[in-house]
Amino acid sequence: MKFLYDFGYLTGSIHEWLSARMDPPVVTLVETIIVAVCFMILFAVLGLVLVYAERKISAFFQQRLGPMRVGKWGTAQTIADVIKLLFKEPLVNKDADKFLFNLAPYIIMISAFLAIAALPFAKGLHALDFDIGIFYVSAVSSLGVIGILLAGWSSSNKYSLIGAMRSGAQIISYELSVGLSLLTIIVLTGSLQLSTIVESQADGWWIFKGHLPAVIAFLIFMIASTAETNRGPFDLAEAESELTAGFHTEYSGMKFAFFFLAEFANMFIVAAIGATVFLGGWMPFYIGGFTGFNAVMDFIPPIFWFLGKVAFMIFMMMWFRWTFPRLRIDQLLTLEWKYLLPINLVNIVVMAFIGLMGWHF
Amino acid sequence: MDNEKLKDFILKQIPAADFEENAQYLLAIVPASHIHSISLELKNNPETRFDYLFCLTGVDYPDHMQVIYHLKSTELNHYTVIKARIDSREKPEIDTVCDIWHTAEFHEREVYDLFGIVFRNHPDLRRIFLDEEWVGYPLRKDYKDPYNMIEY
Amino acid sequence: MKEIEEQEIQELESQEYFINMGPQHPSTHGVLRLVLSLDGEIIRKVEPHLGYIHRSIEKMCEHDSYQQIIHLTDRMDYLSCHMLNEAVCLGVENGLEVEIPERVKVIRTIISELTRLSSHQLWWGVMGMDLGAITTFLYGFRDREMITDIFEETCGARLTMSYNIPGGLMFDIHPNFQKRTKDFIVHFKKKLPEYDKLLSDNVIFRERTRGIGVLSKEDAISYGVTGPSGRGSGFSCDVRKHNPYSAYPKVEFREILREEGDCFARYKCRIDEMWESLNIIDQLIDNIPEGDYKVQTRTVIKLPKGEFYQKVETARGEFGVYIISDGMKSPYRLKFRSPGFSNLSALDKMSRGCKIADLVAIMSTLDLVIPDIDR
Amino acid sequence: MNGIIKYFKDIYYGLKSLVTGMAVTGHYITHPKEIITQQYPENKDTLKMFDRFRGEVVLIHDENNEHRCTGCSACEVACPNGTIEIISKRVENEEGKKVKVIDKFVYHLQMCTMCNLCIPACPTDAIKMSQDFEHAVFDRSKLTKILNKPGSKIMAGVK
Repeated sequence: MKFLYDFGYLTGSIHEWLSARMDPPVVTLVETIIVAVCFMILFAVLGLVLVYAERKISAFFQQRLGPMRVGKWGTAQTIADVIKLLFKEPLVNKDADKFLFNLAPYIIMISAFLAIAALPFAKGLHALDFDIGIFYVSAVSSLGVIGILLAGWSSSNKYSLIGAMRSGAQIISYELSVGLSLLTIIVLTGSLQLSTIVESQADGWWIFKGHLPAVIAFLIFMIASTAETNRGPFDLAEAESELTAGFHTEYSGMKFAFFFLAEFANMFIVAAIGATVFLGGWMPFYIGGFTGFNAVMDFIPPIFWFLGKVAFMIFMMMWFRWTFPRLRIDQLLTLEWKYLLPINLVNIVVMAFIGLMGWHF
Repeated sequence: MDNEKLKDFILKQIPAADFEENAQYLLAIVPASHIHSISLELKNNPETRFDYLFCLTGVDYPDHMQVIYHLKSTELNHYTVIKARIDSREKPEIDTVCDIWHTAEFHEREVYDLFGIVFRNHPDLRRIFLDEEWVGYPLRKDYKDPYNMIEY
Repeated sequence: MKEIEEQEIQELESQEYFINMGPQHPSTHGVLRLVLSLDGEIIRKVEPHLGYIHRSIEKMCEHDSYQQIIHLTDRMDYLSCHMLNEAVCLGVENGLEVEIPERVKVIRTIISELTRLSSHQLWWGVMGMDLGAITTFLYGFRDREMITDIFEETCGARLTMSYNIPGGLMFDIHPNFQKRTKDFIVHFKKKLPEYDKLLSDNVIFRERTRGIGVLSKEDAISYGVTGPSGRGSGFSCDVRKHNPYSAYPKVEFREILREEGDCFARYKCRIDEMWESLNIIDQLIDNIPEGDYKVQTRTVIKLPKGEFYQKVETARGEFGVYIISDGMKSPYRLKFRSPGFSNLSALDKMSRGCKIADLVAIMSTLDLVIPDIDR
Repeated sequence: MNGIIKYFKDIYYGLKSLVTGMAVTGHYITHPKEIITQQYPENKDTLKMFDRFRGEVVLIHDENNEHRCTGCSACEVACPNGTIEIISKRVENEEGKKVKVIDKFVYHLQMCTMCNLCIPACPTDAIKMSQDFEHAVFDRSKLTKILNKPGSKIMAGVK
């Protein structure tokens, strides 16, 4: 069970085992394939778990039971749905630009894959550890909008086009807020490397160490990242009651499932970034002076700390989604440019001052 | 204004008006050609102020057609019913009142659709419920549809 | 050079395009088709196309006896079916000049108000859903469920009740009726503040509805916009006050009027109307007089020659039944003046210059029921 | 200055209203006892419809396979949709008189609107509304039912 606390043992032993049998380039290739397969499995599992979670959580918010038929407590419902989607006819609109139409779901999926590669899941479980990690993640995760724009543009459907344009305006503006709120913490860490950011929180999470500005930055991050994933009160690109299904109106079968899956994957990614930067990644929760309590916290493996924090963030996003009405496009932009951005800029200055004076813990 | 005064008022405008007795509201039957002028007068005259047209419908009688206007004044709180008599059943035509009461726009389209009464000067006189290709006017008494209607 | 630029600008500005909203669209609540002329997301013109569920009920009524007409009215505005039944019955009773017992009047009023409540609950849920808050839909239905249970027990059906017959009621009230209704009032008085917390006070909701789709009082009267939609514009049009029927003269209630005429005013009118409905039921539920639940009418009802106009206040506005009788067993002509039809005609006026998202909000606050419009 | 105060007031009240809304939904997720879902096919045994619920028209038969329908067609006349069709025949009774009895009481469920006009119209209380509501079938023709059971006859004394 040692590897649960440090995945370095596991990855190291695999590396040694492979190195003993193959040439170094082949080892790298095999390791790459192993990592890729792992991420694909992760993606599939994420999709299944998060879709089920969303259904159940939304059901409990709404005093329902949610899926109950397929499997115990409806646990196999998502699998049944995947099978259904696989068997569905992939319809393509007659006037659609076929190449772009088919390309769009893959672009969204690829952007999600790219982003998920750089996330630190636990100690030693980290596929790519750049020195520009956080910059990379926030850059790639916004590539998805190209997929949305392509989907909307190529479907030759006016609803799709409106949805895509809305989504473009939305993601470009909210990208700023996400970046700036992350920057607020980076002012204190002094590093863009995700592993360093996590290590810097060994004695306390930034949301606690950074005083009020960190809390404000966290709130803004929550709002902006919800908007960036096209969810909750910011689902203007889909806007079921206005644009039927927005940019993916014309998609069916597995291609639709890709959009659906990408939404949940993106949700996982932004939640993971938020957990890493604000909530200490896989670091346990410590209270200074309570040695016994801290030891118990240490006992919980880091991977569970990480997943727990991500689950908390995702739950909050679901809570938003199942409570609030949707914003209108001009209000969405007003919220960003008149409220979030100015507050964010002031917040950074305050945080920089705190960092300069060394007032943070 | 009570019914007697209203009666005098309408008679002053249209001496040819007929009145039906013992009805719920004051019921005036006027020739179709007068409908726009009397409507304008009823709406704008400070004594009547019929600003609310709450029902507009047509009726098909064997020898003539009627368009019936139910009017209320929201300020003075009195009612009247104006029935415009159209003598021709083959080519029924009447002036529109939708410049006076906006609600008439939809109601007149409905009457046109189901009775075939043409409203002159209506801004957008098309069928409202049925297809443009529909033949006949279903609410007329002589309308026959062997497929959809069961004769009793 | 400059001329060319100006020409280009003009060409760019005049790019209008059309969108078919419906007949299958999540927020047209049925089969309403709107053809929108859009400039970007801004609406230039809305043109409703009707008739997708036109069933020619008026023509059918010309062949049916007066008892048989009633079940057809259920199918028009199915959410306020009891009021429509009542309208026809009152019209026929007017024509027959029968005096109906007090008990019938009181029961009719209570059930009318329950129907109004259930209609407004559904509207509230759907309104939230149109604006993107899906949870409200379930909460609205949760509270509506209790009312439909009351209906099922007393009237025998949950939606299309046909509880009225000319001269009274189909059955007497069920022994559990009063208890269940009181339970419901207690339950709903607790839940109604939740509606405010979840939607009315929400900052996003307020931003979405305030100042949107403004309809002035003059326009409301001219377009014949009645019910809560008209009263949101300050048009005092409550038939229960102006032409009281059944037990309404005996009860005390406020006519909810607001001046703003925007979506929020219409929304608030309905929410306040729910409180008033609870208030009316509160006054009546313990005071149902003893007596017969119907007066015997002839099996074949023949109205005297003449015409009868009966208005009632449904959940959507003023509903009128205009019966022209020639003394036979079926009416010579029967016209239903449906509130939705007139309310819809003002949609174009209200939504010009708004965005697509606003159009959805405006339509929700008009509370359209398409069978009521198409008939 | 006022503008700045208003700006922060807007944010404060906005956030407050959002938190109030979340408190409502939060209440329900923490109180799973208030769930109102009825799991329909599973609760079939305990599910009881109200006595007055109008499911479909049935002809009441007693244990001797006898009904009370005289074939007077009052229900057929009362029905607005032509749902009920009564096909009667003339047979000789024990006294040798020819009397009218029903041959087939045809009920078109697909046309029935459950308006309940036929039940009070019946002079002999032969029909009633049953509480059965599961009417779905795979073939439309199965909706046309013959309500009198084969071999049934009219109860003695019913005129």
